[in-house]
Amino acid sequence: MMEKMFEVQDPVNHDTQTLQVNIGPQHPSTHGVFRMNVVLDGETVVSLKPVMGYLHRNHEQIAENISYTASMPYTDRLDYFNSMSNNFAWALAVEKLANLDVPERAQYIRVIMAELTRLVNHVSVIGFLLNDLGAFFTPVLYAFREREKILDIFEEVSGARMMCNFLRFGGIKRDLPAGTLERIKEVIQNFPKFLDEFETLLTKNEILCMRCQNVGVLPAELAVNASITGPMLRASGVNYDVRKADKYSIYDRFDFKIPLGQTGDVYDRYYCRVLEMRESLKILQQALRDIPVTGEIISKKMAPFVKAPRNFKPPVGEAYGRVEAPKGELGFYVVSDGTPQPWRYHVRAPSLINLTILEDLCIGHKVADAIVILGSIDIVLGEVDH
Amino acid sequence: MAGFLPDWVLVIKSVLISIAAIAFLGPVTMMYLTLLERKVVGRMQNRIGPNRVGKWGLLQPLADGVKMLTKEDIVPTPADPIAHFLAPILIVVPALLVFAVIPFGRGMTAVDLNVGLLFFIAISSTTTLAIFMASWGSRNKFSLLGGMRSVAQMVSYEVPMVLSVVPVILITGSLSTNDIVLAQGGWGGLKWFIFTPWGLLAFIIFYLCGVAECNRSPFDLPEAESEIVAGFHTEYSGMKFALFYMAEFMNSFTISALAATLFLGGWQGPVLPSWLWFFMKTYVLIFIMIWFRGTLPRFRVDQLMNLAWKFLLPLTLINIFVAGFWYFAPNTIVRVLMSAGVLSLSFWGLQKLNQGYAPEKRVYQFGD
Amino acid sequence: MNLQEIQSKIEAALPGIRLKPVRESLLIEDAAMLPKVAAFLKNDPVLALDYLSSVTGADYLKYLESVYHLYSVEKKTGPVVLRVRVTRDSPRIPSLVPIYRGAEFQEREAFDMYGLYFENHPDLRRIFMWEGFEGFPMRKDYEQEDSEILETADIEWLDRHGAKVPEGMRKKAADLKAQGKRAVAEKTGKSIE
Amino acid sequence: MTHLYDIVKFGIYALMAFSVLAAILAVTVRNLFHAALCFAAVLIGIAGVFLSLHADFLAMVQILIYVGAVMTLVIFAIMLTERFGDNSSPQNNSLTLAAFGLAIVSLIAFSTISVKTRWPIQENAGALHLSVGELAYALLNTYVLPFEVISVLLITTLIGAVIIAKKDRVS
Amino acid sequence: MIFGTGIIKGMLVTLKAFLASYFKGPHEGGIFTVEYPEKRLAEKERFRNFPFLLYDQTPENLRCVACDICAKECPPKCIYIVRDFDKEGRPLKRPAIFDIDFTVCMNCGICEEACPFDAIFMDHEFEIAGPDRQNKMLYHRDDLLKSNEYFNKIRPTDAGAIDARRREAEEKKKAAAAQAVKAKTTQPQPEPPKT
Repeated sequence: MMEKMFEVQDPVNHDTQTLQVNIGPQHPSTHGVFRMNVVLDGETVVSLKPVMGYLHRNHEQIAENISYTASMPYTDRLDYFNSMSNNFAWALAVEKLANLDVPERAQYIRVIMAELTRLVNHVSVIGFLLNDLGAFFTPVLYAFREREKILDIFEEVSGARMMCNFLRFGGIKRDLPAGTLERIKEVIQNFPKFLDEFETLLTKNEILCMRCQNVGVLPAELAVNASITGPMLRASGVNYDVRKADKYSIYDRFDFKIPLGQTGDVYDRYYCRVLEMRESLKILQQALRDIPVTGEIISKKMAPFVKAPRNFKPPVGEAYGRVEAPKGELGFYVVSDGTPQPWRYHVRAPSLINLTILEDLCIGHKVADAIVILGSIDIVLGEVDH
Repeated sequence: MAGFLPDWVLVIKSVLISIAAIAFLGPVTMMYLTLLERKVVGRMQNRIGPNRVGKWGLLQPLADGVKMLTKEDIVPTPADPIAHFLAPILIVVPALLVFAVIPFGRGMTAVDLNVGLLFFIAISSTTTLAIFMASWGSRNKFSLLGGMRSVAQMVSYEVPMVLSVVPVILITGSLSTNDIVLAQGGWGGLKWFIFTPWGLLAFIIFYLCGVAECNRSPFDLPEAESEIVAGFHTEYSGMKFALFYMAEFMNSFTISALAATLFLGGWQGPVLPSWLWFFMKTYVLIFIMIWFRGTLPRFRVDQLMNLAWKFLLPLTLINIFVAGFWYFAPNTIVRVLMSAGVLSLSFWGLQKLNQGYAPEKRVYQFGD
Repeated sequence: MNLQEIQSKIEAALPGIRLKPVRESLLIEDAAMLPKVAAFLKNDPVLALDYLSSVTGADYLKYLESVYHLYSVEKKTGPVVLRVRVTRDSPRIPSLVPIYRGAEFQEREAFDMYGLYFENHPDLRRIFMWEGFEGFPMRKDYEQEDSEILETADIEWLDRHGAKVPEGMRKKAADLKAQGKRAVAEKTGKSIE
Repeated sequence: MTHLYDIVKFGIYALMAFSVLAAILAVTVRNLFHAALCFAAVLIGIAGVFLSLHADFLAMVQILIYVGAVMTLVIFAIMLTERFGDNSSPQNNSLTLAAFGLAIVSLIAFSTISVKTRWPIQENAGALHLSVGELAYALLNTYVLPFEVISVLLITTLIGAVIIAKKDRVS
Repeated sequence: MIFGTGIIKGMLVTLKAFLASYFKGPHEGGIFTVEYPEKRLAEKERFRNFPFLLYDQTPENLRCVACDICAKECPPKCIYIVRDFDKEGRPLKRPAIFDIDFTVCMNCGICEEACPFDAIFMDHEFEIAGPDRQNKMLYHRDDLLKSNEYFNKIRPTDAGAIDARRREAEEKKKAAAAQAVKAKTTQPQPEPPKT
């Protein structure tokens, strides 16, 4: 009856004019040169087309013209936050190709370094996510304080903080200097204390919960169908982690759990990363306990090629090595034709593939949410554009 | 010396002195507030903050000022020249005007209007015009979005702000800021309104709305760097941008000063000189604003509006009723308990009503 | 489930399909059958390969190739690799996006780099290169400028900017121009089967 | 002190002239947004005049209500409906002559009325400082009925606006 | 739970950090920024910046024999070597031109690994920013030369190990040479070939 009383003669349709806005490539919170072609109706996102390629340098073409070991430093520059796990994936692929064995001590050092990069990556990602939410750099700087301690260990071990170029096929480049294991133990001792302080600052913060809960919900079957991997997949409740699925290197010796979310929104992705950090700490403690004190660090078969990497000619064939990088499943598909240069070299970049569903997540949300969802997907443009 | 001057010169002299004081005080507080903010937020983030220019970075504001002056002032070609040019001026004028009403110390109020408080609220509501001109004038999509957001925010936070001041006027019976401070003079200068239940609630609401009014931290939607670059002052550079920056900081100073005057007894204090009390209280409130900026993430537009209309506004209305009851009830413990009970009940009730915005409990399994 | 069992399972389910094992992967002779095979592998309760890890283009001089690595999320089983070969002049492959949404960007990358046209792909355009770019950079016959050898145009530019160009380079650029060839980086390595 | 009064008196006349000029500008200027700004200048001018007549409560309320709220909504409406980018369409039409004639006639009518009628002016109007307390007392005691009727009117318009707005979102 | 508690707990964390910055040391939560130009962090021994060529006593006797292995191994191909010839045109075991383009080099350290003659190592010196990209950043042989003492100063353990290995190889070679000379002198006259 109310409707009848207030019948408006000719209901004028008030469709407001949609606004086409380019967010990026030069924008404070697109994590690098990444452009989103967003069409807005008022504040809500109507359509969002990602545009990439600003940082494309044809990494695969470079790798096909240089020797296998020479492309190891280039893998540092793929996902420049986790150079050690990029090296790990490339080393695994070529070891599968040339079926090399890796001595015990080298395996343990590789696992320790990979898990340390996972800590660095997750802590920085949470910091950047909070930056997109508007916290003025405080979480980032707390995260970077812890990241500094781990980068010092990388510099001590490999010579460079971010571009480590530390792994070689069949082992690692050089053994750990004296005293490094104690320093790693010390970092792992007070990392949980920092994590608890970080959680009191963030996890129960009402504004963060309001901004992140039920925003950008990713259903489980869409995640699997869209080949999403890493914390995003597990936040939607899918129990899939390459460390448990492939049991590569010596990950089957460590007992650790895989945290799984329920709804798969931005908040679950944030908290799954926090829980994954706690699991990595468990792995690191076990690895530090069981690491053999001495032992050679590179397999016998690679001895002649240490001084002359260009002579290393893996047998003809192809291999696909993959590793659970902090951003997802990082895979290298390499085809060898018996010459020192690979015939085909392909990088399966998790950041690029995790962006497939960016538009599905953002449609219907506000502009502010689109930025936060992009932040929770955690992309690095070096890997997206390889 | 003043004896032989004709009286009309005396009037002009006193007016000029107070104008000069405010014209000097305003920008200088702004400059050193920027330094204070950068130092405090730095210290919160385990870093030192500017310490290269001058002893502890004390000359840093000067350096910023010179930088702002020498920076090239770019006006985008499609911009509307008049609106683009006038906006920064029209945003600084109310920020400076409002200083006239603030009681800095006993008898140190520039202009003791008997509608001081209303003057403050009226003048600070005209800033929306300047923000409209800035966002419309620069013909830029981001600034248009920023302009819309900031005006919507200002309008919706002005209502609870004005209503949260009503209990204070109701109890003191006058709009003049000086009378309000005098009314808090009891118990040796410690009978502040904040120690009454309705005063505490009104202070919290007034302070939150004040932070929203000058677009500072948890409510800094309009110039949300991470989303729409810099909101309505995207297209400004050089001295014009400095004026926007100055207006924001002067607003934060005056809002804190007024909150101190209304609820923390302005210059009332047991021993120390009156102006020292005033500045200490104001700078504590400014520290809290900076503390917000160093810690809290930002609200989203719709959450911001809901907080104002569905949570703060009903709370202020109930608070006015409680203040009314407080005015007429006899001065006994029953009055205190009754009002505190009603207020906490209403706070809890409203929070239940807004349950949609409370954080959900999340459970995480562990697969292997 | 090794390769033979999978091959026999597919041949049983899709009669008349021609499969050839190539280096522990299954080559589907007729490219058009790819979506059927992928759909079968995905919906088969035993294999349940519902996760397409990576799509890779490759160039073997005589033919272009597209390689698919499939995994199962529940069963956590290892990669089942499918392979499809097309000639250089008709590089048409049916797209897998209707079955695996994850193939969207990787197929666009394969198109951008190798020129593999994926039919009924929702939005097949270049992913990394800008719109006006011609040619497919990762193909073995892509003429990539060799930055070591200078051409006459480069030498003129250097002279204009007052750089000192050694005599040897000037002579090499002149006779390159005489033969009308471009300074192209030669590709190393020989194609395998 | 007399010089001071002359200066102040001259200031008030300047203020009034400014408001009239702003009013004319508000009507004639091409850009709709500039017209709105000139209108806001007129309102501030009027508040200035109230101040000069020592009605400071009225001046502040004028600024708060008109400039703070009404102008904001007017400009909001302009910004939302105005096509972003191009200048507004020309405003003049063929009736300028008739409008000018009507303006002159109404000017003469109002000025004669305001001069001829004997307003109940008290002698010491200048000295009467109307304090806020007396104003409040008058509003809530002697004139409480009109005050309540107006508030009922405002509430109904408020509810009407909400319903219309809600209808749009529903449809 | 009341609405604001999470926020207040979070703010107490930042307040604790604010107070700790005045009273706590760098590792217990206080300020840990090192004010760079005045105070510097201790350098890690394996830190690697741009490469340098090593000479033993005087800049003349370079260890580099211009074998071009590092130029072949270098991933971005930023090393350019031309062998030196003496007056008669016979090739010498020293490079006439040894250029490294520092704008291309990504200090990955592969040249140090691949060099069989311990001639090229990664330096620690990182304050080499220059105003001009073309000429200043192309380092020629003489700009790259650094003494063995410098190498021992910046990388004591590595340099020590390499010097020990070289000295040992030296003795072995000298012993072998002495032994060869002794063998040649005591060896009887070679009999004429049996007809």
